[in-house]
Amino acid sequence: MNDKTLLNVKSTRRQVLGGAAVAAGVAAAGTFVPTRFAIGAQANVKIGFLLPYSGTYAALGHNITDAFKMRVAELGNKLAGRGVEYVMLDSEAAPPKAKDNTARLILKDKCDVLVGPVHSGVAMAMAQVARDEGTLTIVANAGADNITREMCAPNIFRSSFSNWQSTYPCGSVMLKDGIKDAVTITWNYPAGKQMMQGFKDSFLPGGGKIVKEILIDFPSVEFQAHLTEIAALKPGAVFTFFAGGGALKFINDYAAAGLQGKIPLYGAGFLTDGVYQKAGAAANGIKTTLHYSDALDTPKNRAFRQNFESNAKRPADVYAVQGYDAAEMLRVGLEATKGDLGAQDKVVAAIEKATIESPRGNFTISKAHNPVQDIYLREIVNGEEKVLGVAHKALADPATGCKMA
Amino acid sequence: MSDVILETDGLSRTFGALVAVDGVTLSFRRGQVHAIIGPNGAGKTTLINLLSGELPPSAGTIKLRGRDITRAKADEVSLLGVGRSFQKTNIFQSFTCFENCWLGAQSRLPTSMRFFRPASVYREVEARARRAIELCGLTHRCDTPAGAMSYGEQRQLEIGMMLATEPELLLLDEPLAGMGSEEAVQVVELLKRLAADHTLILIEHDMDAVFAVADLLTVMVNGRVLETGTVEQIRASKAVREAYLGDEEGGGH
Amino acid sequence: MRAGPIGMDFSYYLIQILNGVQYGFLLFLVASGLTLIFGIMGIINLAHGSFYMVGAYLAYWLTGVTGNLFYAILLGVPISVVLGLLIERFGITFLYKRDHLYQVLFTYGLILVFNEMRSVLWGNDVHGVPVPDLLSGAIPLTETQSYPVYRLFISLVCVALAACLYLVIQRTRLGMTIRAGASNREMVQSLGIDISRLFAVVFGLGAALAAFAGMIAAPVSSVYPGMGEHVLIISFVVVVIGGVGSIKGAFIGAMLIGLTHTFGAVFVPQAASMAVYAVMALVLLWRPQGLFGKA
Amino acid sequence: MPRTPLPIYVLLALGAVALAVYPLFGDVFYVRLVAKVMVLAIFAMSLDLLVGYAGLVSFGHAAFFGVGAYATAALIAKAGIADMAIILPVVLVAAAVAALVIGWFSIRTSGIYFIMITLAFAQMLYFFFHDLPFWWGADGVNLPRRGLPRLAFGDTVILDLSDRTVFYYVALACLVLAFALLTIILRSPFGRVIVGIRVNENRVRALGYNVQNYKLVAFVIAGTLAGFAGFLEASRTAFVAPAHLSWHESGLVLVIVLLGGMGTLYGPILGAFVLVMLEDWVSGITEFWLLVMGLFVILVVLFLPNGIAGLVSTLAQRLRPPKPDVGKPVEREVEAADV
Repeated sequence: MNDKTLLNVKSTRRQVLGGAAVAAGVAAAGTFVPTRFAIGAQANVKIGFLLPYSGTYAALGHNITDAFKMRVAELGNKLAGRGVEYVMLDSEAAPPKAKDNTARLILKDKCDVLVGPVHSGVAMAMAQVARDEGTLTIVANAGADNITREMCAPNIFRSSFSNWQSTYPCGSVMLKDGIKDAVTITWNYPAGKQMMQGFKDSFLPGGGKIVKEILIDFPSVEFQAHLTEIAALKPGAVFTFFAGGGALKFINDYAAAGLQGKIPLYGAGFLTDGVYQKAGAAANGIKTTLHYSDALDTPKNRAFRQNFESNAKRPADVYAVQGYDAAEMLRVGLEATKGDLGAQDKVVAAIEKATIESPRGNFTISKAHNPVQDIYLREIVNGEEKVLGVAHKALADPATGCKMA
Repeated sequence: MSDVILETDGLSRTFGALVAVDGVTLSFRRGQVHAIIGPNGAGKTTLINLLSGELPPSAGTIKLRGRDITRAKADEVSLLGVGRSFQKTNIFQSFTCFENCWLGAQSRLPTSMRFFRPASVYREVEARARRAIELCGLTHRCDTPAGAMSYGEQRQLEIGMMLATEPELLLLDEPLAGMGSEEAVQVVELLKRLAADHTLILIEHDMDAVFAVADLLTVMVNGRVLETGTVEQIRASKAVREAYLGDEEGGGH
Repeated sequence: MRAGPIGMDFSYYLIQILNGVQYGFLLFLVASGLTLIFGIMGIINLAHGSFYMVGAYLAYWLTGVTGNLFYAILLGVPISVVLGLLIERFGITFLYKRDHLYQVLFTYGLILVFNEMRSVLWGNDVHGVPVPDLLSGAIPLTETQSYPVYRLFISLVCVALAACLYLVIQRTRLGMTIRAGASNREMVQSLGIDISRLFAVVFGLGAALAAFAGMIAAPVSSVYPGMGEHVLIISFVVVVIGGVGSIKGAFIGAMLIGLTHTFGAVFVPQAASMAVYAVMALVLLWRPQGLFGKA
Repeated sequence: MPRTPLPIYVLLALGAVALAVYPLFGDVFYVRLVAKVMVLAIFAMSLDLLVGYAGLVSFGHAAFFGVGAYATAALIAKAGIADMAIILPVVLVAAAVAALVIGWFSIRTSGIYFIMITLAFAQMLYFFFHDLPFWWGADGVNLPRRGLPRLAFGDTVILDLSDRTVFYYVALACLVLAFALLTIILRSPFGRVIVGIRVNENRVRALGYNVQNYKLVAFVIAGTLAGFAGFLEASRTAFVAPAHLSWHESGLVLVIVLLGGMGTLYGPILGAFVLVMLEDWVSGITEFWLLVMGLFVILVVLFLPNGIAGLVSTLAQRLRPPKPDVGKPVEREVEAADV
């Protein structure tokens, strides 16, 4: 374990370079204690993050990491009495590197627990290695349905959502709003298609009609031609999923093309999360569904947001919540065995039974290890996000194909 | 007199607005040494490049042994038995002398698309390469990297490489360029030897050498053929004297 | 499901053509610099797309500082030119006599450095740049269809720039040198023209054009990591189609690709990205050196 | 003609032996990493045949790597075929056909044009696998471990690539075989011609060789070998994604060739080794791995144009009595542009 020194340098340097002051004490306390032997319950728990720290998704990776560390810091920098140590590996959101990176965290860095990726492609590759090696893994964002469906495994949990889950309630919402036909538009990649499937699963059986399904090359953001087409088709509404830069551009283009206010825009929550603040007036009137809202007015959420912002000097978001809850899930599991990860089946059983108290509201874990959670309906009103209510109470992913479900 | 091996009809080549070769009609007879002379920029090298297929002509035709080769590429022309040497030494510097000639000799295999047998098992190629080296007088330099040989030797190798392809017709672009007088003598001797069983088309500035080896001379000026004739005829031509030789002789020849 | 855009009306096609042309104009700004740098300097510059990205991020940053995109452009273009000149002086200079392989790898290394510096300076977030108020409207064409004023503005500015470029290249002394350089590099060198100054001017001009394209496109494309590489590769295709060193070729290639991309996205959405390359392959079948390349 | 000196062969043989015994005592993680290096080395060697020997700077070589990987994945995941006796021929033919078509377009050009066209065609294939629904889209596909290629004789499984140790030794054997194959090809008449083409294309043409045909064949050989490397990569990670064909991958393998030293077959092996180890080391220290990589590439271009192999031979020459200059492999001899 002579790479110990490297890891220390890394952790501290990341704190400085990333400007992430969250739980700096944790990192120091956690990493400067030499842990020559990671055997038994006395040594530190070594947690490996495989998250994007560079490129388009870097902000997500940092929020998940910092919120995770924040939760551990709240617990006195210990999980079930054991110290905590972190290894952070940049996934570069590059699926081909995911298997080698996962192997590195497990085999070289000897991590006890993996906290998983943002990118679905990375997640699938990571889940396969984690399943082979049997390492406890918590997926803290990637929503690929398969992870808790056909690829589900006892040692793999998700603290976030499944793609299907985040859009399924929206179909009913639109029908209730009196919309009879819609155009769907998203990127031509698995996440996009899964999001659309969730929407269709409720919109079509309820009598809705889909006028046209538009798929755009990922990650192209040239929407203009398609918006022109939508304007000509004049559907009752547009349902969409984009995230990050694509979402911002879509919202702006939608308004610039004169469609805002004429054809209502619905979408998965990622369309506006972290985006509406930058989009300004162009985002007004957009309705989305998601398992969280920045505007949730609960004591738990208020405290969480305040705490995160004072630590990280930037506002919390849904990704931070998912990182925070990943730490909470790990705490529940570890406390059941007094910190002994060797008894993995007991750890798993404890997490399966738990009710996680989350800033998003309490949720439980399904047999397939995906959260069973409330999905909120949100709307952007005058540049602010408003929670209109719960679109679907305690929604569980169908977990099709999972042998554990 | 022998029959015609190569002939051109109205051969022209332009580069943008510049007419480098302008309506050249010539015929070259088998077994002869036919020198092409003219001042710099007369279009001699371009003419050689057209004949060897290096450049496509803008107009006119080229016939080799009566067959039209106007559109033939350099490699096709070479396979028809036309070798060429370059004015600027154009050998493989990092190869040995032998390897340079080998590559020339190997081109006469039915195909070089052979992947698994080492090149060295092809005895006939080796024999051909050695013959060429001997002919150009470089046997003692066989295994020297070409880049390490003297300039004169490199010029000889330039010709040797061409000989390794066993051509019938040789296009020689200033074989004496940049040589000292002793080296030049050697190459002139080589040219004389080659003239015995090859047809030579020769561009050369060294008039002594040209007069020593050439059977027939063509004078080119500004891309055009001014006159063609024997050494005596050209020496006697008034037009040539005015356009070209006059200067040279006035210059102390 | 209604089948695609069949039966759409005239205004629909008009808008789609405008969309394609506007995209083409942006590509032209990037590709013209690229083709000039190829043609005159003999340099293959993979980092050219990075100037586009830098331009966009400068637009974002300076718009935030000055409050207006126009001021951002006024300040940003000189910054990009200086950056371009620095890179030419302290980087590209070493590559003039080197094989293309080294140029490719050197500028590939530059891309990585640019990306990481961008990450350090501006982070990895995606940012929007507001359209200037003056140009924020849309021109209504039918009940639901309209065309954003700002996109029209982009096209007009690009037309003006293309015209300027044409006049400079056809009518001025500098332009004459550039034309001569593009058709025969050795000749220019032998004519006693200060070649290192010419190279610097060309590289600076290329950098300025690409950065300007990034700036003016920022409000419609938003600003995101990796935006330069996408534009770079498409611009390569434009240059290949037009022929290395030909501004005219770059223009026609850019329009062709802009329209192909737009209509491809509408008619064959599954193969829109491939359509662009298919067009390139077809052009190469017909003319291996590109439309206006030297044979 | 550049020749590999005997001591190098001795060192290479020792290296192969060292690789063969490494799994017996090596750390599991590094054994995995070495397997990755070997696959990458085969891939880089195939590119070196183009760049270092035939003088064709391809910036789209990852396309064939990806075609090989996708052909493997399609047979396994779509058709449920795990038999190497079927997978391998399909992979090789698919990669060869792709190389033939792309080569046919690209070979007709040279220089900057060639670079851009190979890049553009690789991008086209990237989108082919990325956009068409048949190919699993942007996230790629995970292959079932149990479905990975194996070679069976009747009911007896001889080689099962899902076994890490078996894979390691198969990759090692393939590396040695690829090295031997390319060495043989370079010594053949064909090899002599393509080496000549790199040094001086016009002269080779003037000697009577149809240069285009030789280039095309070299392109196809290199593409096929790259496809084979793609097959190994798909078997190694049980994962295939469009990113395998991305232009960053093409850039990376070009960096490996240059770093190791082009025009030598052992150069790419060294390059792959150094780059992978460097990444492993640097990404443990800082998250700015790509910045380090970028600066590293720039420095190599400026100060190590002949790569590690070039450095080694320079050092060797200093130790030995001075020999006549054999000409730099970097520069091309330029044809006089006479009129």
